[in-house]
Amino acid sequence: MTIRSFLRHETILLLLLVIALIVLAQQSDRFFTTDNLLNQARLMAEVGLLALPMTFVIVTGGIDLSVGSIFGLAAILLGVFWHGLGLPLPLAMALAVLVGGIAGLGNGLIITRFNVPPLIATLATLALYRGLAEGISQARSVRGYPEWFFVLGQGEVLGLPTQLWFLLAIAIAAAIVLGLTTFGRTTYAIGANEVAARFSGLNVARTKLLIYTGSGLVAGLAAVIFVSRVSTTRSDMGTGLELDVITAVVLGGTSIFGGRGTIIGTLLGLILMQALKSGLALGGVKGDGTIVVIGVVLIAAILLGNLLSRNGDG
Amino acid sequence: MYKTMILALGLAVGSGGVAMAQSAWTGGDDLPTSPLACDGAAGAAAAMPYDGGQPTAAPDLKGQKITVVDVPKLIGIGYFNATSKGIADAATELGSVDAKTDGPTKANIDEQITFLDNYITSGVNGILFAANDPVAIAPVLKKALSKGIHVVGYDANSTPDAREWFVNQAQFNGIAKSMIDNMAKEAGEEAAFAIVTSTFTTPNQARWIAEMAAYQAQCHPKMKWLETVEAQEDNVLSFNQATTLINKYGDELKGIFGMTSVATPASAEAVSQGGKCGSIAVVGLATPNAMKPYVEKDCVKSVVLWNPVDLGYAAMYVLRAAIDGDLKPGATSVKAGKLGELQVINGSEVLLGQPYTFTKENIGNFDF
Amino acid sequence: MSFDVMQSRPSFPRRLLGFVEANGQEAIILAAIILLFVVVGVVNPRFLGNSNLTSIFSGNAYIAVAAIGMALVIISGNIDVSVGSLIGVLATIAGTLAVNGYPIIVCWLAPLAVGVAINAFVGFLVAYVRIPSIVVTLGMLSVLKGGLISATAGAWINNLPPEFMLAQFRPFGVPAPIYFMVTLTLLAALWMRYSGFGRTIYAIGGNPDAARVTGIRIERSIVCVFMIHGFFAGIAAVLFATQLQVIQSTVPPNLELTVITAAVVGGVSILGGTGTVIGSTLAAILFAAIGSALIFTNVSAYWLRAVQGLFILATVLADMARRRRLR
Amino acid sequence: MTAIVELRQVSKSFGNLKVLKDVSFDVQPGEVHALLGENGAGKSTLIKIISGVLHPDEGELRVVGEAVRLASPREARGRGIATVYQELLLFPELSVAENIYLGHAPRTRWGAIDWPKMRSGARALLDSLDSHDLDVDTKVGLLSVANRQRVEIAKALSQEARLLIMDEPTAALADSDARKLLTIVRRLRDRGVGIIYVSHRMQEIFALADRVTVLRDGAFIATKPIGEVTEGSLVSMMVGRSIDQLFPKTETARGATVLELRNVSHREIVRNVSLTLRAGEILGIAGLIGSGRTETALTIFGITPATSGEILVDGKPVVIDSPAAARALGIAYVPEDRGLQGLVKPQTIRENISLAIIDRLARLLLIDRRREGQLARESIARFGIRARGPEQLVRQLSGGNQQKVVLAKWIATEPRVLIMDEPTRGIDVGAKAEIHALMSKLAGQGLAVLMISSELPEVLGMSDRVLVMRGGAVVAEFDRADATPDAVGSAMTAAGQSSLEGAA
Repeated sequence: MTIRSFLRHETILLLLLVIALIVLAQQSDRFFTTDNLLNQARLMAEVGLLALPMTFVIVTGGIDLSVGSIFGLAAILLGVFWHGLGLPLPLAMALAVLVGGIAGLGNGLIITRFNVPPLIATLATLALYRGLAEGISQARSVRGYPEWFFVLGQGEVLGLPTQLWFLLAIAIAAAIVLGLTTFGRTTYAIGANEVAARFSGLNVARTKLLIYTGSGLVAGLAAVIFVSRVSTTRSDMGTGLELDVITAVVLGGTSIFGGRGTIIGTLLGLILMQALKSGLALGGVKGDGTIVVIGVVLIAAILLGNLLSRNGDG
Repeated sequence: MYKTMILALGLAVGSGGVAMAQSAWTGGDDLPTSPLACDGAAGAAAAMPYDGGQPTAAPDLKGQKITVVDVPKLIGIGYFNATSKGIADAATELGSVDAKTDGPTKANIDEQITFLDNYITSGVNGILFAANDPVAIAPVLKKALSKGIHVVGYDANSTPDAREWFVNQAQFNGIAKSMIDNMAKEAGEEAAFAIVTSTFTTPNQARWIAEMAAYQAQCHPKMKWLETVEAQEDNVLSFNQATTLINKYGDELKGIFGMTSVATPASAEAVSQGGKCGSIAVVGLATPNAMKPYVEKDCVKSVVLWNPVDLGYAAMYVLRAAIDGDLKPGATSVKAGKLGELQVINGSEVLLGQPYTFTKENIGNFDF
Repeated sequence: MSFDVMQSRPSFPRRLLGFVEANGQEAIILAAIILLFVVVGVVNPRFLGNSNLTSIFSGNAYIAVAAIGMALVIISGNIDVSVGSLIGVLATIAGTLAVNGYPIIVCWLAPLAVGVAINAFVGFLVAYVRIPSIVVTLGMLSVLKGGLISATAGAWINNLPPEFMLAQFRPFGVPAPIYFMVTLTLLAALWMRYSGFGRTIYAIGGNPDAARVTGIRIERSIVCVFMIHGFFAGIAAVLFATQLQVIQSTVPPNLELTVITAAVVGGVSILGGTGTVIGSTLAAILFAAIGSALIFTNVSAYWLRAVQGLFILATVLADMARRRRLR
Repeated sequence: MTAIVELRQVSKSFGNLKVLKDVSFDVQPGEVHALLGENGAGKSTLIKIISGVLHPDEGELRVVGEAVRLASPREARGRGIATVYQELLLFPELSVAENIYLGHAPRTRWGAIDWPKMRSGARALLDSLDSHDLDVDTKVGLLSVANRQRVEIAKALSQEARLLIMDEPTAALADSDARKLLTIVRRLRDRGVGIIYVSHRMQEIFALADRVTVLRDGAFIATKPIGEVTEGSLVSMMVGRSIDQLFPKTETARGATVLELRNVSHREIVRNVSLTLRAGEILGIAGLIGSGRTETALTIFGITPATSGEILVDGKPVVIDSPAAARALGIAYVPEDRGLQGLVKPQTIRENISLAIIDRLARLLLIDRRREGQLARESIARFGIRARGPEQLVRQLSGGNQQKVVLAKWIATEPRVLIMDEPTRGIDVGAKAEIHALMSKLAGQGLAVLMISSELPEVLGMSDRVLVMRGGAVVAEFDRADATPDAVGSAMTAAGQSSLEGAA
């Protein structure tokens, strides 16, 4: 009974996705090819990675607008650590991911220590972290990475794009953590009623801190993968990425008010978005048309979910 | 523990900042410059061997119907509208070409790569591009080459081996010379000037600024470089920034360079609304239509630009020639319809010509 | 131990807090603006020159006007992340009409009407269909942005008739946008305080359940709030479109974030129920002043965003401290 | 005389569930008409129909003799029907005067809100309620619960209400504030206002009401003048059976001291509180709102950690700086505000019951669903939670069953100290008795119970010992035998200074 209602949005989404895939496959015979599908997986890896911790963030009733900026900051610092400070590249990569984590921790501290609403806190750090990226890089690019580094973003492992393995591994881990562990249960409880969670002896502040830190860490990782994919660092990397990420998560059925949402939903939302982008392009629709379609699909999916769940409640 | 971590972030950020901020900043990039001689004598251009890439196993499509996609830096600005028009004109002229323009709504590499990738999958025969980042765009272009798709760049280059040809609208040092010379003529040899650019991360602008600095130091050493401000690709912000520069420097400021087709008209507007027409010269890159009002009332004397419609037109012709096998590595020139023979330089670049200076006399003849 | 501290004379931050509580965020921002003027004015007196003050006040006027509407939306407990795209669309409509020779008054009023109509739809989805406003406007952001580029194919609008250029009029030597900003801010402030509907907006944002049983028609009120917001976005679009001789058909980058930030820094709490439009206008002026001051003090423009971010953070922390005392 | 409001044969259904069946009801001017019934009996539905929130499916609603269909609360207000809701519905960010006049503020000639007139009007209204100390410019968010209630009433009066509906107005009030409120209600009645009064507190009903109407399971049971009923007869009308014992206190053997507080303070809110709590004992804390009772509980539970003093568990000093720390020491807290602090309403019974011991149910961080489900089923049986099953959402349960879920959640932690704050607030008579029985049983099993309540009868009926708090400090202690209503009541208010003899 509850399992069914729990999965209701995901079911709708799956249905929508199947319909979209069928329609898009009709539009172009090049859409439903292994080649294209793997390629799309490569393209959506960064947004996908960011969407996973964002699901946790939104389930707690929060939001993280700064992921795009953390992404940019980590990318820039990867270049700076390696090229500017002359550190070995593997160490620079680790440090870049770590910087992402620290930036996320900064968000978490502002939110938990000072009770600043996440929307505002991350709106501020959106500007702050991007500003740091621009200030540090002085807008210069770092290029000329060694060949092995590109395996991460451009290579393949066992026939699948390398980053897809990362995405899959973290997605599975995220699904298990959110769905089956005490941490996940705490996350839902915080989103549904933060006060009651605290009064039940759950460590609300620590949980949120971990989630925002995780969001930063994954943003750092995504940045490293992205740098590897495009072979260069620039301070404007990831601008506007947060909107794509949030769209995928919300499309996936996670309630913006918190307390509800699943990793599977997020993945479905992500795939639907990417399928639309690719399929419509192959079908001859231009980029601006695709943007409109995604906007409409977002509103329509939530609308549909609302209508059905209201009927269900009686 | 948190304090330590925050401290660590601070240190990381700080050391990074120090590491990157050794040189004074003007808005130029840090690549080597090659300023032209002050009298305009062409430097001895050493003939370079072909350094472009080649598509693998490209089908022979000579004279057949082809589909071509044009992916500019971004869509929705006048400049790329003009190049897109040139491409469409050439496509019509050539007949059997189905060309369309599609691209991101902001000058963003992530999105541009996605667009290219999708079009590669959709099976176009040729790609025209203007890169948001020369290195970042290279992998996806190489992928296109590997699938037998012909790739030609225009406006903003990629690394050479990622495309076959690049249609160069004007060499960086040529633009720089033209800009600085015009400013010296209008504002005087000892003029102090400032620059309004888009963002510091746009490669072409950074390159031009670097070349301008080098050329100015060499040929107009008494001119004074005040500062460079950033104004995105945003009309109103450009206007505000230019106005602030005028307010800050007062009579000291003799000239403003606009580095983009957005910044130049906005700077002209700022000068015009500030009542400084005649006392502050505006020189910049811009499209004629946006500049007509200012040129016509003598607020702006010279607008430097190649003809972007021609640029798109030439790019389309070069692509067709490459597909048809008429333009092969080692060629020294290529026929480009009404533009006649275009010269091949730097190994794999096709030169559009010298930058064009629009003035009151001729600006009425252009409509783009 | 802390007991003793509490009993003694209130510490300085505590008294400052009391000051903010009594005078609101507006006083703080006003103080910040004055401080900025004094400090930068000493460094470079030209900063206080007539022309620079004029451009500081007029340069961000359209943001201030848009922030008024945004303030109302946020006070009512909602948010609109699509306002930047909306302004882009409305500006293009105004320009297209003007170029095609429609009467100037139509060109000026049409964006207001369209803005109201579009946002009536947004408000309908938020209030009656119960989709959270951030979701609706996130969707609208895409729809408007994509639609604009599709419709215009990215062409700029040139050759605007001179009489269309509302923002360039300078009655008594003062640019028209300043009149608009000041008049609209004052009108909106008075209206928020003295009209029944104005108080209703606070009520809805502060306690929607209570508002419902008090007999307030929440759904209708929220639609109205969004329509008013659309109206202000229309005015902002006209000011934006008539400032220069060309109209870009792309959306100004990050405009929605700037507008939201102005409203929030101005003391409008994102939790709904508090804030005034005077604060948001002052914040818009402050941003213009900071941008100008950075150029005047030769601070690298690279750090501009970092400075802005820190500033937002500081004002928000002050707001949280203030609210904590209320709860 | 014409009734202000009259319902004739009104029925209302939600889906298949008929929540009101042929109910008739009327209120005369100058009358206090008490409405009684267990939760779910249909009182709220009836009130909502009269106040225009709901429409009857059948039957008619007459206002001053005229049959009407009220489309909205707004229209009801227009006809002089005002409601003071159980959860106070005010606007924390607006001033007292604005709250009172929201939606019908006095206007100037130009249609603008007339602030001076609004403020003086609000002043006059508050004065008429003997609330001279309330400043009309204060933001409501800064007021106490009792004061907010006065603002609510003033708001109703400002609309020249002819009928005032009061839904559990004293539920959140301490006795002295409740008494003040009763005075205000009587004054309104004397002015000719009709009042519908809903309360679970029998005392008040007998002190105030002129007539009583009892509903049960949506059906009309009876309407009687107050003189014709007794407490017992009302209760049996409400529950449909007689309740054997209202406070089923069983004598238990008291064990060793489990919890001891020595001069514990938290800022200025809790001052030097010392107490001891022994196994098997129920220690009641009486006190007015703001006397520091709940605050003491929150300090013991680690929400607001002690700033000075010592807490000992089993004689060993401990530091309790978070609810998790308290839980680890075997301290459980059933909070005052069930909806906000106790339950995660959108989640299932299973998820709520396991919330506090979720770590213990996990193996390698993964939650053991089987054990979790088993725990939920056992708890449902043990606490008599009436629900469809462990997967039912908590928000669909009645107040009493929700409280049992909270209790089950904490008993699952196998605590040694159970703090119950207002254990029966807003719960109907039948469920109340069940909660009390559970409490007795748990104490009988050796649990140390600390109970906080605003209802004096509950404190006196259930406690082995009673502490009285005032101004953040413990001012008196009574044994069960000595704890008379008079003695405890006067210690709660400052009247009985002499009863300090028992203070620790």
